[in-house]
Formats: sequence, structure tokens, C-alpha cells
Amino acid sequence: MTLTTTEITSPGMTLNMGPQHPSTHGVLRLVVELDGEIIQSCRPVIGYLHRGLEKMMEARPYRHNVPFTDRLDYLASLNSNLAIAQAIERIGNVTVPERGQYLRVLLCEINRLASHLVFLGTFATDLGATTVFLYSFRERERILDLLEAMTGARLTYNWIRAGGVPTDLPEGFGERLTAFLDEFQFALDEYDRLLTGNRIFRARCEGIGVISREMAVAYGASGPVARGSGIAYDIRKVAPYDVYDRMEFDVPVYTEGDCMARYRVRVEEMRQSARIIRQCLREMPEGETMAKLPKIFKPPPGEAYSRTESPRGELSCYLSSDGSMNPTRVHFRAPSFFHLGLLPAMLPGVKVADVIAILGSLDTVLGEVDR
Amino acid sequence: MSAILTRIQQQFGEALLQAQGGENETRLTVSPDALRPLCETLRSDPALAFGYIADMTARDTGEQFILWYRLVSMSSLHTLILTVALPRDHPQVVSLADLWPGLNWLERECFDLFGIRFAGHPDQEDPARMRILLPEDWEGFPFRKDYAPVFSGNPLHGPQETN
Amino acid sequence: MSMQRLHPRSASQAREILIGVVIAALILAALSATPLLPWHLLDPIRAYFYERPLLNNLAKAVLLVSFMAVQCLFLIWMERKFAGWLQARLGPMHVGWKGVLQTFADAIKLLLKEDIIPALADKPMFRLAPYLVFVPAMLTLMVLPFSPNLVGFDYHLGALFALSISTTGALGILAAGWGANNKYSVLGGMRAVAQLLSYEIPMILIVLCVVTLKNTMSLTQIVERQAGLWNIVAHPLLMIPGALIFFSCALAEVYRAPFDLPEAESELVSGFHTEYSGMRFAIFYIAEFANNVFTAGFAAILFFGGWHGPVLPPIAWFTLKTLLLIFLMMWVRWTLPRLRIDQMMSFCWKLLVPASLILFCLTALSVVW
Amino acid sequence: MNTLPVQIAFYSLAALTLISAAYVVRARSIIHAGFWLLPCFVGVAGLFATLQAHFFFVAQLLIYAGAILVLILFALMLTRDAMSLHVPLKSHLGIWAGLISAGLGISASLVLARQSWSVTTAHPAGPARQAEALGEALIGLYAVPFEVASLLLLSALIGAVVLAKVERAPAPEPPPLADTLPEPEETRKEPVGVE
Repeated sequence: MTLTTTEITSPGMTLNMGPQHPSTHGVLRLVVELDGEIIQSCRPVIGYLHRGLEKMMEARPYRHNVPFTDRLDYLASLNSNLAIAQAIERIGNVTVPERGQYLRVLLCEINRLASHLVFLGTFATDLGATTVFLYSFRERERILDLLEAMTGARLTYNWIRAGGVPTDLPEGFGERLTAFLDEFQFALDEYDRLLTGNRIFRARCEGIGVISREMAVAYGASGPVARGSGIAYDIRKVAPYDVYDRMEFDVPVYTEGDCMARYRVRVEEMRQSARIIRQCLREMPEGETMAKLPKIFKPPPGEAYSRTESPRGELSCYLSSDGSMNPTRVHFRAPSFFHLGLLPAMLPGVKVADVIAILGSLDTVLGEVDR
Repeated sequence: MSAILTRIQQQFGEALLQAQGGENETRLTVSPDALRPLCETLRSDPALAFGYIADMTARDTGEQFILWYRLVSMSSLHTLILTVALPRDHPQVVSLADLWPGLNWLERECFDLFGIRFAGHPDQEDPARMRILLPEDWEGFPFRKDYAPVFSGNPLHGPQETN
Repeated sequence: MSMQRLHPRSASQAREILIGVVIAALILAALSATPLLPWHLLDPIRAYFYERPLLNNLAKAVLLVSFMAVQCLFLIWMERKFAGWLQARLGPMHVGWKGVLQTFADAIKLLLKEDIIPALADKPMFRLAPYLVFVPAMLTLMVLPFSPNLVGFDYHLGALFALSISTTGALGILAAGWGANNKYSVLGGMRAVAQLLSYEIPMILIVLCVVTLKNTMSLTQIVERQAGLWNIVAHPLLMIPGALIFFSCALAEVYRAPFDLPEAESELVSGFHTEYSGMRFAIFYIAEFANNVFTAGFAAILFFGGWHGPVLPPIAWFTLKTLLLIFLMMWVRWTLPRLRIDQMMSFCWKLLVPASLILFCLTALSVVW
Repeated sequence: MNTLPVQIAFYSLAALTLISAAYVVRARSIIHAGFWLLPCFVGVAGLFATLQAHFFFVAQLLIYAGAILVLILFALMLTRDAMSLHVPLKSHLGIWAGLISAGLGISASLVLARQSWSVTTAHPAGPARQAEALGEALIGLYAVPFEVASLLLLSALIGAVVLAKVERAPAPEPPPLADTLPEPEETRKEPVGVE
């Protein structure tokens, strides 16, 4: 006996997740086609935060463009500062004094800690564990206090400039930072235990949003996303800048490629950042922090690009000069832009709840995606 | 002269308008016609294996558009910078989004900001779908040097192009 | 800008905990003194109501609803304070002492807020939905014996009645989800009902276990028959797993983390009550907390001997047990992440349902022998 | 038991049941029709209560008002155009349907009116005894029909599973990647993996 069944189809539902949605982390819109709760297709719509920063930069002298970069990746603005500062230094052949290089590494790693803490908190919140959010923001608050003592700002620091860092560390900074790191490592272990050992958390993360090695490479994934997919690609190691070649740190690599792997890469990276910060504090030589740049800075015609490892991945800045005071083109390679591009390939077949987990694990910042 | 540049020159000697090889970085300038075969080789030749698209952007020199690709080989960690000049009046180039899916959005961005057309891009038929950063119905390409915004009254519809 | 200590158990917090313990002890002492109060002065009033059953029932209903509203305000404050304590922050602090009156302020705000109905909503259903949730929530409380003589409606099928009424609450949620004409709401409503109906099954089975053990469906009788030993002590092998299953189901029934999928704010914005504002939203909220009180109280009756306990008066014991169970729910909520809908369903159908079936069979066998 | 409150309760419950049943038929939106079933079922449950059939009262609430109504609503929501109110109320079969149901109704009431109802003064059994008696009847006297009915439900259940379990088309694959990735060892030249 054969049993013939006719499929009862119901029309799919188009759901606009965002631009106002609690879990898109900014103004991202995902147009998803749903069959029940299963996603059939997804088309990310970006540009809600597009401010034309790159165009604005073309109308300003090189060094005036650094503050704009604070608004790119606003969770790690020092890392964005570094990208354009390095590009300006390369195009103008400026060498940063050694102490300035150490300070940059120090500041960037502190900022990486802050950014990854935001990831930890928001990712847990996306999965429903609200408590970790407040814990990690409490730690971040102390980092912000430290950075405020250094730079005077809490979010948009504008403190890594072309040529170095404008001031030296404030008094007692090193001791405060060390004291913080001493406590932070225990706190981090605690939060890590709270989440990593949790069965629900694992069920929501393991095997979800798998990005294969091939996919990660072809889509230009970088940073923790690539390293969660088994690609040991870290600009700090493959093309060391500043004094990263003198630092001793490991690059965490996980091969699973799922949300859990990306989460673990970031947690491990925080430990490594703490290592780097301690080394910087220990080994930093005395001296100037900033190279003198001419008042009227006119680099020779040509183009230059920088490669830096921001908390989100490879952040690079492309500059082209025609010999005048202003750049003719500034372009940022925003890692989040590439990671969002992965979504149409990753999402089909997953459930609505997984979209949130996947998006959270990519840790995108729409400021740098939209520019 | 690096081994990578030698290998590329063996196959595409005459297509390269300019070539410069360093230890970690190779810079090539090619004509738009040679772009596709060159890239196919760059991607598939096991000795080159430039599987990673690191960046791509365009700039407007006033006379022409310069496309700038940055590729990385994951095996040798070698960087390859590829420059293509396009005529300003009819900027069109072949799309490489099928070789590196990561290029899909970058090409859309170049269309969005510069109006460069990418033949073979999955969204090329519909300009509204090609737009990525700007609103779908924006008029003009703001990163061109001759773009002069005129406020049309509705910020959502974008300024009109004057010329 | 001084460096704060990293961990929350600082001296000031220890002091606060101590104050809390002292206050709790004082309240308990006051409650235990209640039998000494001149209650007999109220006897004429009691007699007046007792002679008029209709008026009596009406008064009971009014008392119950107002009690629930006030208790809800208190519970919300408690939850916020507790969440604050767990998350190393203060919680509400400004209105009243330590923010006790914060929820009252919020309630007034909600009362005054504009009642927005989306233009394309299914208006009758949108308007009706909060009451379809609220009324069953209140009705379930009617059969809950707070003490030997404080029970709204001592129904001999109380356990079954409470379960059946609480199921009808799903309809209100479905109406809310559908009526708002919002895709998130529809998804939330569908999730809510699927979840409620699935978790109802193991819950009913566990209640049946207790009913079989105690040979009665009246909640008052169930409590009375636990006079010597609480169920969980008297039949530990059956009732400890039973209580655990019941507790999981209870969490799912009241949509609390890790089962708060219908209102999962990170996925569905706010689920079925996304579009509600003002008083209608408040009604949902009160109903939710009434459900909390009901499930916690129900669990206290089924497993922990209801009002039985030494020294303190029955009402104090019942309230204490209920509050402890609500506290447990809050603890779980603020600690655990949220499950995904399919994981939650398979947890119910592949683990809870078979486990409760086996438990029911074992209970039946233990009663026969 | 034929006291005034019972009479009032009976008539108001009957009115509730009938009026909401009429609304079920009349409602333009089928979802509304589904929700009108709720007062209808509650009214029937109330009728059981006036008869002091407590167990049936609770069971009616639990099964019909709780579970079955929700299932009906689920089914309605999954039908196409459930939200549109453009479904015409008039149907060309309306007259015939009206005639047939009127005829059936008249003949039924005739039959009922002519029946000589035997009036009993016996009170229903005590509340606790009722459920017990029902249980005994179900596993004693009516064991066979009861089991047959449960077999029927079981087969319906299996049938529903068979109908619903349509093989889903696999999720669309990500675009094929023409790739020549090197082996992992080569990429891990310098960086050191933690695990």
C-alpha cells in the first residue's frame, strides 16, 4: 500500500528584524523569509548609520581625520585610531618613537579588553543570560575609568595620533592597571565558568552558525571569526606592527567554527591581552611618545595602507595622496562588513533564535560597517 | 623578484602593465580585460593560492577610476595588490564575486559610491539591490570627485546630481 | 574616583543582608503573634457576611483581586531588588525607602499612559486579550487554600479545576498575539500556546501522582493529609523527582527563563505583548505574577505540606513557602540563558513526559501495594 | 433542586451557549468564530455544573475550552487569508442550509416535546463518589468501548504524524566555493594555537 501525502503549504512570512530590534546591535536590518520558525533566506540591509565618513575625510587634512575614526568601531576606537594613524605614518614616512609604540600597544590591548567585555555581556544577553551583561560591564567600567585617566574620554578617545601618542601615562596608571588585571583574571574565569559550563548556553552555541574554514577564507572573515574556524590569522603575528613582534602571546584557534568557538576565542584573547599589557608595562622604555610631524603635512603622491588587528578582525585603512594637504581617498576595511556578508550564506536553515546567537557571536559594530 | 611574481609573469607577462615584487608584497597593474583570467589563476593555482580577499576599493583620480584589490595567500601569507584603471565615462569591469564571495558586498559598495558597474554580479540587474550603504533610491554616486550635492528637499531621496 | 572592590560581597552589602534578615525575623515574629490578636472583635462582621453567601463570595473575589494586585506590586519590587543584588547593582532606590514604592509609581505611570491600539490590529481581540489572561489567573487563585479556613472556593475537584482554568489562559495569549497583527506577536503567541499545552501534560501527570497518593482531588484535603509529613519527605523517591518535574513545568507555564520564549526580548522583542501599553500591559503583568503565585503556591500545597509547619500560624507558613519558591524561580531566571524553542519542546516531550509517565506508573504501583 | 437560582443559572447559561454559537456561525473572521467557541464551551461546562456533574464540568473546561479550542484556533490561523475579512457572508447554499437546519430543528424539538420525561427525585451521588463511579464504569462495564475509542485516537495520532512528517527540502546550500585552501599545518606557521 502506498501512502500519498500532499504537502500542506502555508505561505512563508517575511520578517524584518531591525533596524529597531533589541538584538541587531545597532541599526541593522535583516530581511528574513520564514517557514514557521525556520529561516529560508536572509538579506541584510545596512547603511542606516552611513555618515559618509570616508568622503568627509577627503575634505580635511590628514591629521584632522583621526577623530572621525572614533566613530567607526565605537567600542574600540583606539584600534580604529591606530589604523588611520599607521596609514598616515606610512604615506608620510614617519617613525613612531619606541615608547609611543609601546603605549599604542598598551592602549589598544586595554581597548580590546573593553570591547571583548561588551561582546561577552551582549552575547550572553542575546541568549537570555542577563546577569553576565552587568558583570562584564562592571569590569568594562573600570577599564573606561583607566582610559579616561589617560585620554580624558570614555568612548571616543582620539588618543592614538599620527606620529604616536600625545601624552605619557598619568601618574600611578601602571599600578592601577596592574591591580585591575590581578582582579580581572579571576573575574574572567568566573564569568567564563558561569557560561561555558552551562548546559543551556552550550546547547545554544555548539554546532550553531558553523563557518567552515573554506567559507571563512572565501568571505574574507578575520579576527576571532576566522580564528574560531581554525584559521590562525592574526595581523599581530602575520604582519606585526608597532612592538607586537617583541610581545609574547598566543593566538587562540578553535576549529569548530561555531558560535561556541568564536566565544571561546574571544575569552581566551582577553587573557592574552592581559599578558600583553603586563609585558608592555614591564618593558616600556623611557623616551618621547610622539614624533614631530610638520605643521603642514603634505605626503608625497602615492598610496598606502595599514593592517591592524582590531577586536573584530583585520581593520585596515587605505589612503591615497596626490601631494596636497588632504587625502584623495580614504577607505576602511571594516572586519564587521565582511562578517555581515557571511549571513546570507549562514542563516538559511537555522531558527529565529539562532539568528540572534549567530549575530551576537559575529560581534559586529554597525558604526564601522556603515562608515 | 619573488617567486610569486615570477610565476605570474610567466603566465601573464604581456597583460601586466606594471609589476613590482617584494618579499611579502607584490603589486600588479593590469588592464580590465586581463583581470578575470588573472584572478582565476591567482585563485586556483596551488603555487599562488590567493584565496583570501582582504580588501577592495576604488578611487577617482579625476581622469579615471582606479580599482584596488588586496589579496592574501593563506599558505604563504603573501599580499598581492592588484590595480585596475577604468575609463571614467563608462566604468565597467567584470565581477569577481563568484571567485571570492566576500567581494560581493565590496563590489556593491564600489557601485554605490562610484557607479562602477560589475558585469556578472548577482545583483547587477537591479540598481536598488546593488546599492548597499546609501538608500535604494539615491541618485548619483557621491564619491565621484565631480559629485555636487543639491538638497532636493527630502533627505531620504538624496540630492540630485547637477550635471 | 576610587577603585571599587571587584566582588559584590562587600561590607556594606553584608550589612544590608543582615538588616534584611533582621526585618524578616521581625515580620515572622509579628506573624506568629497574630493568633494572640483580638480577632474576636471581627466576629460580628464575619457573621454578617456568613449569613449572605452571595455577598460573601463577592467580598472574597474583591479581596482576592486587590490582594493579588498589591502582592504583585510587592513581588515586582522584590524581583527587581533581587535581580539587582544578583547583578551587583542596587535596583530601584528612589521612590520610598530602598525603592519600595517604585512599583506603585510605575503602576500610576502605566495607568496614566496612553492606551495605544495599532491601526491594523484586530481591535476586539486586542482589547479582550488581557482579560482573557487575567480572569483565569485570578480564578486559579480562588481554589488555593492559603490556610485551613482561608480559601476562596473549597472545591472538591480543586486540583483539576486549577489546572483546567490555567490552560484557558493560553487563549488570551493567543488572542493577544493574533490581535496585535504584529509578526513578532504572532510568533510569541504561537510559542506560548505550544509551550503551555506541551508542558501541561507532565504537569497534570505529576498532579495526578499526588492525587493518587492522597486519594483526593481537593487541595484542602491534600494539605490536610500531609499533616504529619510533607509529601516530599513522606515519599521522597516519588516526590523529589516529581517536584523537580513540576518545577520545570511551572517555569514553562509562567513563561520564566529559561523557558521565557514567548516573550524572549532578544528575539521576539517582547512576544505577545509587544504592542501593549498602559493599563492593558499592566494587566498582563499582574496576571503573570498571579500565575507565579499560583504555581508556587500549588507546588507548596502538592509537595511541601501547604500551611503545615511548626510555631508559625498556617498563613505564614504558606506564604513563606510560596515566597521561597517564587524566589527560586527568580534565581533561576536571572542565572540561566534561554533555551531554543525546539530544544525546549524536545526537553518536554522526550524527557519530562516519559519521566512523569513512569513516575505515575510507579505511584500507582506504590498505592496498590 | 428546581429552585429559582438554578433556573436563572440554567437559562442564562443556555442563552450564553446559544448566542455565542450563533456568533460562531455569523462571525466574519474565522478567527473570531474560533474565539466565540470559548463562551460556548464555557456555557456547556456551566450546564454540567448546574447538573452537579462536577467532573464533567472540569473535564469540559480542561479538554474543550483549554486544549481543543486552542488546536482549532491553531488550525484556523494556519489557513490562508485568516486575517482578511473579505470572505463573503452570503452563500448560494444559504437558503438550503437554512431550510434543512430549520427542519431538523423543528423535528428534533417535536421529538423532545413528545417524549415523556421521567422525573426523578434522586440526588446525584456525592461529589467524591461521582468521579469514582465514572472511573469504575470506564474500566468495568464500558471497558471495551473505552479501549476502542482510545485505539481510534491512537490511530488518529499516528495518522497525523504521518501526514505532517513530509520530508523537508534540505536547506539551500551556501554557494559553492572554488577553493584551493592550503592544509591547516601550513597556515599555522608562526601562530601558536592554544588548543
